[in-house]
Amino acid sequence: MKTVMGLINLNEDNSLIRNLADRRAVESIPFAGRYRLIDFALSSMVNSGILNVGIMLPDEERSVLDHLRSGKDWDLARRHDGLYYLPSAKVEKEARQGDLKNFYFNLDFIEHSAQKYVLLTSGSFIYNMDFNTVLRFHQNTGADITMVYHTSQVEGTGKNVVLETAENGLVEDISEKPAIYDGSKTCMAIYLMEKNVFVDLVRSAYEHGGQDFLLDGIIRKADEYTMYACEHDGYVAHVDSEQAYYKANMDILHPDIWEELFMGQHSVYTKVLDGVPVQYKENADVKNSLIANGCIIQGEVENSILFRGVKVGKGVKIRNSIIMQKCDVRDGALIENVICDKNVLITKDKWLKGAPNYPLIVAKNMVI
Amino acid sequence: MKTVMGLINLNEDNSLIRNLADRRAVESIPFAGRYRLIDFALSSMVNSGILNVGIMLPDEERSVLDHLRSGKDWDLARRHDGLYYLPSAKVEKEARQGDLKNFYFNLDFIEHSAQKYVLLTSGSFIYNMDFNTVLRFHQNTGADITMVYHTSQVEGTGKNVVLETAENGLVEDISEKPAIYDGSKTCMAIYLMEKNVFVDLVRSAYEHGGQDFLLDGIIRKADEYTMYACEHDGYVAHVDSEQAYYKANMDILHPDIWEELFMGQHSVYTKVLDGVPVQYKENADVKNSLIANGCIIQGEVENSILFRGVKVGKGVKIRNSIIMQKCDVRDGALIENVICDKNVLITKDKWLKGAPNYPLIVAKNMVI
Amino acid sequence: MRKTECLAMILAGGQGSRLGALTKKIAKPAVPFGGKYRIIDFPLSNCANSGIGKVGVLTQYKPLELHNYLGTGSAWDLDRKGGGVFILPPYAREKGADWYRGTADAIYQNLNFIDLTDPEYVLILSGDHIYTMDYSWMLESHKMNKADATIGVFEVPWEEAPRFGIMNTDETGRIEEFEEKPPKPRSNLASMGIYIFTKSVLKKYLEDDAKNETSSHDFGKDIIPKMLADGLHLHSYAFDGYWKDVGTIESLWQANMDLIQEEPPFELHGDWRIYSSNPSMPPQYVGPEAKVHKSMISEGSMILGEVTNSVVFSGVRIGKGAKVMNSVILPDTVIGENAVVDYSIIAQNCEVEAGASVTGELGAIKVIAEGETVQADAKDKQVG
Amino acid sequence: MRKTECLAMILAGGQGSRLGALTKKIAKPAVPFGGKYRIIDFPLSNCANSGIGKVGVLTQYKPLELHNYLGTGSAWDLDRKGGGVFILPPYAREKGADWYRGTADAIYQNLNFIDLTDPEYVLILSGDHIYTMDYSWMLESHKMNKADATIGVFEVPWEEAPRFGIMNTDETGRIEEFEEKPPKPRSNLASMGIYIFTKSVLKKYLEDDAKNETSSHDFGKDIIPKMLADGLHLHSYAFDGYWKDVGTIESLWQANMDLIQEEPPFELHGDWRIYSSNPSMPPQYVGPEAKVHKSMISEGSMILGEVTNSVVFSGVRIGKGAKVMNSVILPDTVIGENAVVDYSIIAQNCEVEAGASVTGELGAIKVIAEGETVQADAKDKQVG
Repeated sequence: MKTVMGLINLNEDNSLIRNLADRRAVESIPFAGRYRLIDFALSSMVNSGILNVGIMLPDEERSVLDHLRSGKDWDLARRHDGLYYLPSAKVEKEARQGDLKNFYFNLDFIEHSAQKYVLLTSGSFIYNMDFNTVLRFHQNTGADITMVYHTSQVEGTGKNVVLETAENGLVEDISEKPAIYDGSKTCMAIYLMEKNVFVDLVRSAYEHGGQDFLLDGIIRKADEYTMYACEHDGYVAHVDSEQAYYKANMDILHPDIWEELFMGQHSVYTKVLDGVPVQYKENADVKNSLIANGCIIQGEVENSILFRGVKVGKGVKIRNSIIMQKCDVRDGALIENVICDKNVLITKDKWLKGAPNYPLIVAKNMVI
Repeated sequence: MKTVMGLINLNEDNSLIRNLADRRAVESIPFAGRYRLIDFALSSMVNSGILNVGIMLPDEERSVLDHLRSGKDWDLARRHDGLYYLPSAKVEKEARQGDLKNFYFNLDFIEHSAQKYVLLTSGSFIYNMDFNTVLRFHQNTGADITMVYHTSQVEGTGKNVVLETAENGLVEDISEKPAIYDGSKTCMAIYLMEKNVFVDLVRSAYEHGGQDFLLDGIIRKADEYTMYACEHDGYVAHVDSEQAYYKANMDILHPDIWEELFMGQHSVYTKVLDGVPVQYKENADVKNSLIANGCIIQGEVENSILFRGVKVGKGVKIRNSIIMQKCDVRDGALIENVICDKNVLITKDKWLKGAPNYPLIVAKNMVI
Repeated sequence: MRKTECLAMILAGGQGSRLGALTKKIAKPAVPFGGKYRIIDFPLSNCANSGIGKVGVLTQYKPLELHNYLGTGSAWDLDRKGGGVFILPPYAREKGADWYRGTADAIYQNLNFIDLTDPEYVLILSGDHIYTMDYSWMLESHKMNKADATIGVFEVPWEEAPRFGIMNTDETGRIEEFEEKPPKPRSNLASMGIYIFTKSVLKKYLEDDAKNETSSHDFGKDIIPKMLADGLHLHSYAFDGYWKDVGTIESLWQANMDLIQEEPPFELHGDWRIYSSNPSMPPQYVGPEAKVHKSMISEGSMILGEVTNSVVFSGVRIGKGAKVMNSVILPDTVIGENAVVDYSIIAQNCEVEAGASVTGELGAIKVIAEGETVQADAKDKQVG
Repeated sequence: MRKTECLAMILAGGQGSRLGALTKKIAKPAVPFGGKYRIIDFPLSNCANSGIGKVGVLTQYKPLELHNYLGTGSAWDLDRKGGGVFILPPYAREKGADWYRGTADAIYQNLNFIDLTDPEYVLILSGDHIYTMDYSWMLESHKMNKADATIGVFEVPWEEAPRFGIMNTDETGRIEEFEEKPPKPRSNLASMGIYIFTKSVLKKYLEDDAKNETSSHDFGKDIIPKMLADGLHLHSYAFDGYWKDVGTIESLWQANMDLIQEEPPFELHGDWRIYSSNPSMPPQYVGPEAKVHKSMISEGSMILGEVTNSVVFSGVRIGKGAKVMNSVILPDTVIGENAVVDYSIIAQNCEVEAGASVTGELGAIKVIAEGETVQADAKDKQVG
């Protein structure tokens, strides 16, 4: 994979996940007890042997810079290649919306890289895959552009890009649909192509007034390029709404998904915090939950996810909830169907309850 | 110095240096054959033992991110502390000008750092100093705020902050002057104070409508705080105009300044490029010049500075000029009183000539 | 780069034979402790947090395994220009290789490493103690006292004093006398085996000691008494936090148990971070029928059974119906369904099969060596 | 992290006694070359550029000095998780320390390092050759041919062939016979001392060889002939760039001179970067009266005199009126005013005093050892 450069596009639409993406990029939303969404795409790249990764920064870049920093925790603090930050085009005084302009104004970096291929991914999908498979598929089919899809097993709504392909993977149709059905081939926003194809595509789409890479680059140009799609048959989740976020977290409580995502040959890397192992006290009672290091537990926790450094007081009951980093739930509190953002303090004996299909979201740093 | 955090403020006014600061921050202008301006403040911090450095990014952040990257070449790619990028406040939808808002919206980071003191510097001064001296001075005087100044030896124009101090360093007056005289105590934009003093100063200045750290934070509040100033008596240059830039580069051709800045106990670090030693061919003729690794020289070079990877063809004459990275000066060209930005190609037999006090500036990537 | 002011040398030399089966495949400093750490994480983290960036680790055994664990030192933020972690085994020299014959000889054999670094002070540490300490304060005290050597001391109960090296000091803390295991101690200040020496003094005494055929080449037995006899200025530096020697199975087990008290005597959650090489594992999963009390459990573990009064490392699987009590389970070990583990230390990559049981007792902790399998019907396969 | 597919082992063992005064204080692989490099920069950079992230460096001498130079390996971008540069001196083991008795024995003694890494292939390199080569192509060829071992070969002039180990191959490149220094060579393909072995095969042959009392434990003399005799598949991999053994003073001097030809046979400016530990020095200053021709000069030097046909390392001072010709000046050396240096190699931190002269001649290059001072009136102080 030293012939492939990675590009992670941090440009996820935050309109359906606004409460969690306030002053942070969607891709830096905390997930599964210790990760941020971007960790999955980035770790898959690193594990696949990609040595040069460009991060297409969103306008809200602070949370991304703060999470990735030097790239050292992903082994990407390198002298040559390694992690590059590619700023968004805002200072270029460009009024157009969409992600295409960010690619266009960073073509320099892409053209000057030493690698032959570009692998472009989104930062808001959860998966753990080996991109070497995609490269081999790409080389075998001789495609101009290779996409990766997964087969949806549930019906759902939200913006989805759905493919129709021939048996050999040749893409016959690609379109954005408002809903997906069981069996839909849903695009994972992973594109592999030669660098010159990528550069031509971006340049031509942008210079003809395009705004969006997918719509104006891929879909509009589906006839000009030979596109193939290969399937990824592992676990996939796309975190583009609060419901999707809650569901994907709860998915991790299935031991087989936990095993597949995290305990296989390839780890998922994230910022290292050197937390202490979880301390279970006398009255701790934890069932079907994911508990991250640094937690101290004196109460009950069920069907929930506790991020690093959460404190659970005596007599506390936490159910069906996601409690992010450094929250402090004091004695006697009851929490059900709640998402607590970072650093929330729930004072003594407070009750908070959302609905199973509509979790209550408590904003960062709140005191309840 | 592990009790001190560094902050480098990249907010230099670029109005007098626009030709060199087009699409790059003033602080990332190349200097002295292989450096960028910011390297001097940053290296002094690293050499003084400061382990935690925040870079206050300018709007034009691309050139800064690209130069510093992970911070590894400055030994700042660390797991804890190390280099932090603090984005400018542009996304905060803040209409006010000035640098104060950038401090204000990054107070979080500063408050949460483990260090007791804040050392704030600019990124556009050239010097090589040990900040331990400043810390000891600060602790001995019991000042709230300590500044560093140098005594000007030449008269000059441009915006300068001039101090008047008592014999023991107590600041009696501080003001912005349009000109300086021989003997003026000129402020080097280096401020040391306790973190809580810094936070209070920024918060109070910003929340009362201030825009500029120096004007609204330091000068307006000179009566509220005890300020002391200590002198730095080594070489100092402030690169705030094209003339100052040209002069400071030419200063490095004095072997004593070259020795003092670069060959003392403390090195100046920069991005490592692994260039080959300079190759002098048969007809090379180099006099009183600074030549960086990666150059290949077949012609004449006099009173000039050649950055890394410059090629000088046969019969070329380069005089009183600054030729930046990867320029290619083809056979027979004549260049005098010129500043060539990066990657310029001077084709065969071309002549370019500026005036000694008004160097001709050739923009990046031009073909002449 | 700044010159190294103080170089740390960690004596991690012993074969650790008192740790028995735990040191079969790894050197003593690499023995796991406290749910996610290795013993050497403590002195290394103390160094990093104290601003000491260059550390030599002197080990006789399994240096490569230790090197592999330490890597570039980045986990401890010690991968610095001009700094770093250096593994120093006794290696072959022009005149052949010598084993380290004592603590002083180990340092003596590495004098050229010290000379290459050229520090003003040398901090000498032991590799088998659990504690957190800011060495920079001790160094400050060494400099303020203008001492030739400063020795870390620790108040022990009077009745235990005869088991330690005891310092008799004057009221300023200057050491007047050193008694190794005195039957009738005159003080209860025990040496912690932590020394700061002014480098030039250390070098001279090591060189003299090396020439002395009758010396046992030990800091406590030879170097310190000689310095005192010569009238050098040796100062004590008192430490009063948690400090534990984990050189035996029982003390290692006890130190683990100390961490899971309702109020642990030793706080890992503070600002003084203990760094460790990170296994990149997800948060632990605790199953629907699990019961976990009074325990410490690390990342990547899956707990489906009961865990009480135990320390469980990363990547451990505890099956349904299994009971783990009063035990320490090292990384990546599997405890099968309905298995029982009590008063035991189970090393890495073991498997206690479904229904098997491993039970020791207080004062006779059972140890299962790395990679072993304990079958349900064959308790006799266990090694003590 | 991905498993290491191919582990590199660099044999940097020899005392380098043929390099005389240059290896008095440093191991041979650390000898400076080409204005800013050390000899070991070449195989290390080749490894980094070929995507090989884990490298063992086997050295008998001055391992700490080499360790200090290599640091964490970050200069070569080898400070990776699960990778890195490991210095492997012969260290003391349970049964005492052994010197490396030959190239094969050196690898044999480090089999546990190889086992810890568990690669599929092992690349064995020599530490005293200057060349650039993409080992990943050689590895590709090894895998395609399903070879047990692949040996890098190099076409030498027929008349020189009798000085080399010569491979006789069939038309596919498969090695049929290996002749060490054949008086009447049947081929001019010489072994470069670069081997890729499939790990399992290598391990078996090293273990067998170690038991063989009569073996000289050398790859060329023992392992390769034995493999051929057993009918294993050994393949050649032809290399046709610049390749130079710099094991002697004359060849080291010549390789330096090769770099300053009008058209150097060996291009350092290409995409294949040679990394080196960086001294953080400013661009060189060339004074008003300096004359520099046909030379290579590195950062941090100050040239006030004349330099012709020479290679000058970083931090060197050449005084007014001094003349340096046909020479190699290693880092931080001072050549005083009006001094003359011709056909010489002056090592690090030397001083040639004002007016002194050091002159050798073609075939008898003068060498001044590290740290020496050459006085104006005492030419006899020079060491040959």
